[in-house]
Amino acid sequence: MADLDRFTERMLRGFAHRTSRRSLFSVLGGMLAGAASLPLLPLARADGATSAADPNSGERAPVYSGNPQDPGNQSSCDYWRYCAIDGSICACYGGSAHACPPGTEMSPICWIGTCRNPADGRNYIVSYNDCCGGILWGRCNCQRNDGDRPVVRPQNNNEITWCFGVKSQSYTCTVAIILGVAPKQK
Amino acid sequence: MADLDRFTERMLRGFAHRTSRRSLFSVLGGMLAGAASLPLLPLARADGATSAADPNSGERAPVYSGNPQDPGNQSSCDYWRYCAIDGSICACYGGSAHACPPGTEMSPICWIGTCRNPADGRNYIVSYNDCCGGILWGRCNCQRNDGDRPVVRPQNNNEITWCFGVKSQSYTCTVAIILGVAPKQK
Amino acid sequence: MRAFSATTAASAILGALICRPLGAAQRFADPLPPETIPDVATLPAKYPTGWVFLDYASERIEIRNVGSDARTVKGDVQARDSTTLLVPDDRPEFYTADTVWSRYTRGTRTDYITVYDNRTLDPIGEIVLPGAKRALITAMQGMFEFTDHQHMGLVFNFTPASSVTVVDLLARKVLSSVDIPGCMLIFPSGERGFSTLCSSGTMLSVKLDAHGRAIGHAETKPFNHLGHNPLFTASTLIGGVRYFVTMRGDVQPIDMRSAYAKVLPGWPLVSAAEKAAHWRPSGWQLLASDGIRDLYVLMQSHAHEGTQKDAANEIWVYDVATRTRIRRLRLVRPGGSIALTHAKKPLLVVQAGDRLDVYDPATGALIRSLNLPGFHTRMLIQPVR
Amino acid sequence: MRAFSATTAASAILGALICRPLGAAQRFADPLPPETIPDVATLPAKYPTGWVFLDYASERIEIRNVGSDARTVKGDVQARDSTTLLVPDDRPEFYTADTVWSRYTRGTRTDYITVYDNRTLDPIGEIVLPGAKRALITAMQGMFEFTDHQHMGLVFNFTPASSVTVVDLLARKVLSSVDIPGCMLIFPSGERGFSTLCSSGTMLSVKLDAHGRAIGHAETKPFNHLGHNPLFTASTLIGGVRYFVTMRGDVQPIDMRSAYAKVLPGWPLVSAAEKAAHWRPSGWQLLASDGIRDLYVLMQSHAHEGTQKDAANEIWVYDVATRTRIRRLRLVRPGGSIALTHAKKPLLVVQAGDRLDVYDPATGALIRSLNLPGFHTRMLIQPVR
Repeated sequence: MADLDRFTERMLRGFAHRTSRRSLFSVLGGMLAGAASLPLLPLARADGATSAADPNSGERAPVYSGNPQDPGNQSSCDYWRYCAIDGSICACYGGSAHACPPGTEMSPICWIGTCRNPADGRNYIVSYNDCCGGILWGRCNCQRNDGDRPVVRPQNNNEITWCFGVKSQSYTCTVAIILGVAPKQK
Repeated sequence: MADLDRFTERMLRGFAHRTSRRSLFSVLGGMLAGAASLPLLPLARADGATSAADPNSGERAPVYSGNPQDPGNQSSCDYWRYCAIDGSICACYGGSAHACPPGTEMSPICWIGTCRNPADGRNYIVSYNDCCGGILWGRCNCQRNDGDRPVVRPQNNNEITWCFGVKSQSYTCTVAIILGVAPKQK
Repeated sequence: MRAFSATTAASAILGALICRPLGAAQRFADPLPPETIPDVATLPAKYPTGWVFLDYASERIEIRNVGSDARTVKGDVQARDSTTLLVPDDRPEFYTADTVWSRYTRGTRTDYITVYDNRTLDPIGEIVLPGAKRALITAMQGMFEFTDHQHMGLVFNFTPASSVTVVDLLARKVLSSVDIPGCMLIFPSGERGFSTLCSSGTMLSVKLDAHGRAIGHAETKPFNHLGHNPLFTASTLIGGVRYFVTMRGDVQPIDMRSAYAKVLPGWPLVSAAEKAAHWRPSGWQLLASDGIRDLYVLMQSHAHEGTQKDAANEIWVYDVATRTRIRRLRLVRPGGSIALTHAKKPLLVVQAGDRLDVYDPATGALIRSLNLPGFHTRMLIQPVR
Repeated sequence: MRAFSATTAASAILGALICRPLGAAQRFADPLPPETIPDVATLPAKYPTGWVFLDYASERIEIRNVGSDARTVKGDVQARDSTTLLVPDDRPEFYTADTVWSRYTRGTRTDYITVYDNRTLDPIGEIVLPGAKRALITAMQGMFEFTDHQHMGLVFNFTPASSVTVVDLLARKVLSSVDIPGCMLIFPSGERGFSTLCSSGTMLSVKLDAHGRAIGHAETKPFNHLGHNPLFTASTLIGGVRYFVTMRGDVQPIDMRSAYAKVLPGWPLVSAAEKAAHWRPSGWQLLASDGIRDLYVLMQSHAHEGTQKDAANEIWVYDVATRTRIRRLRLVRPGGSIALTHAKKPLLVVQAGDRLDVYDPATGALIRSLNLPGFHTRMLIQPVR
């Protein structure tokens, strides 16, 4: 893990100043999955927005995948994929766990977490992509920092607005996309 | 009263399409004091912002004139001058009952109300001027509609953003300025 | 909240570890597949009649499904200041009129109409409005209207001199500007034109040609008693007749079918006894109708000077043909704005504080309740046709 | 609330009518005089040291008096996205770096610095930043800093390629842009230059000439263990030495006085026993100091992976000369960001949820509490010098 990180960091520094944004994205995309440090036990946390939530509310109208292998309410901070999310949940804006709301654009680059799927017991590498250019964020705000690191390691930081390579960098909300199953931990 | 209104309206229509904004302002300014319809008993009302207020709060840090003839907390919806206000109280933004906050601009034209001063028992004509170009409003929101009329009579309507003849028409907050003592009612 | 979530999460984990360390994986032989990047949700070109547009009066305009218990938000479009909405019946796009400044709350002002694609909510067109004169007023009816069979858009301007900017929504261009000194708001009239309420108590009607130029106008006698019993400017259309109500509780129908509006005889909403009990119309978007003959009015008891914009406890339903009240609906929460959906079995939608209550208009039964995150002043409700 | 206010108002009126129908007017022979239009409040050119700038992390920046029980808001300036603040010691103006789009949340992006007049809060100058590359990150230290005796401003850019835009704040113009590949944030070093934290665990220092061009650089050995015990990027300056703390509770001083930063020996904040009890630094702006020798650190017990940005229950105070803890302050509410005012008798200001608690740093006694209307994420606190 440590070696891999060191490698990643050298790569990042090497690439950053001689590649275009676009190619940098793909490079990052490739490395991030590997470079991610992997918290295994999601611990649900949320801010005021959650405590204000209302069982009869449209703000967090429940959104379900319908797939028993992907259980839980995708508009709740407790949904298994959100173990390292920081931001507004797109399912509250007309999107879903993995789709941006209409009228927004998904940034191709992202930060990475690893979350345990309670249904199949597997750990998945989750890509947190920001959706950009829609309305100002504020609804369904969740903050869970498992595996979050200071911005010096940007690929593991959730304070950065990850709106790159999109028309508008104004932040709207965040989705949690499955990249694949996490490599077994030593 | 009715005659005066009719006169005012004719004036308004006559002036509106052949005078510059500036001269229109002064004309309005002159007429509005007369044209105002005069509710005598302020009845305090306020929206959620008030119920959220906190005695130990900076949101509505009490602001007093220090003059016994002008009593009351100028950052509260109950302050006597606010009997026909609709908007944010400038005293919550660094202004006062009659002064805009720093960094905003006061619109020279306004809507009009009449409020009873509990200290001297007099009824005063109050000019509600909007302060414009500062931060987006939202704090210390008060709504009291005594004497408010639909926009067809703009000089008595508090839904209009009264930011005219100023650099920015973006609304920040509203002040309540004494124009003079109201003429005795028949 | 945190303690609670932490506990549940912890027990869930224990569950996973103890009850099915391998079992789970066996139950699902294959892992979940990788998902697509990017992936952006889309909407149908024609929205269901269970959906409504909610105008949060300058924060956002939200498309919400009130016709199902899913209660889901379908999408939002931005709103910066006094933003108003126009939704055509037969084109897969809609329009907002908005105002921005080049430095957030200051700098150069731009008034503009945005054309949104129903399917993607992407801005597919823009019409910049000249003169920085668009009216900045809490979003209300009459600020942005159709005429000419929804080919033209009319934007109300107030500086405080009043005028109307005429826009070709299909060609995406500004056609003209018409001065209406001393008059406020826009009410479409005739095939191509509009009427407006004037401060002398009259209604002025303006007829437009195909280029948006004024080619005729007519003014009614004064009928609007602005001082003591003025018309609320909210209104609803039934068979080409626009119904207004007054602060003291009278109905004022105005026939808008021909180029020049005709003021029809008014009639009272309230009996002498109800008047004595101070029953009055009150609220913001305080009128609705089925478009055929039923008129819905938000009504408040013990009304007095200053309560005219307060939320009201009841909705009274009238048959405008017989001018009689046919129903009285008691609301579970006082309502500020109301609308009827255009579904075959319409729903009555009521904004009540920061909740949106959905009733059966026939029985007055509460069907469901949604919340309105971020709501803080007033709301316009526009059901999908 | 309404019922309550109505009652009080009513009784007030009764009072007026019954107790002094004429008396009142007699008591005040003359009416209140007409007031001036327009009238706009102003502030002193030099703000008192009891005032602080509160950066609501992109909503507004508020000037607040925490030094008196009046607790008044003195003024606000706008903030649109990741807005950061620079306040010079000796000029009656201050600066914000912000980003806007030409159509509210979309359209053409503009990054810019606004120069505000202390007295009027009017924008008296603007410096547009080229390249649409300013970092959009929750407002934090290191995004907008001074160098060259506060004549130059440094703006951190992230696209995700990192660079620094150098600005002449007096001439109000952009001087240069310096690439810092793989490094993040800005920490001024030397007379004219800056240092930055790099993803290889080093600190890179860049020396600038009078035109803002890089004329030299040096990189430390790796000292920042990014995976398991990284430095928080929040820091505080004591006698030219910048103090950082790590997630696991070590102090890392770095000497910034010369052009090239020197990493000084670190030392632990916590004893073995405290480490075992999982006492760790935690929060957002989690460090403060008196600038002389006292270091204040927000500390949390039972910390674990994922709690590093949570509000903390205590503040531990260290003498950096002796490297010993000299005080332990228990907070009445968990704090996320802290600062010390620059008054002769400093105040300890703690953002705790949507409240701002003001303590005596010597005794830990709570002096007063203010609320933070509209607060919803994180805050930076910058006391007036």
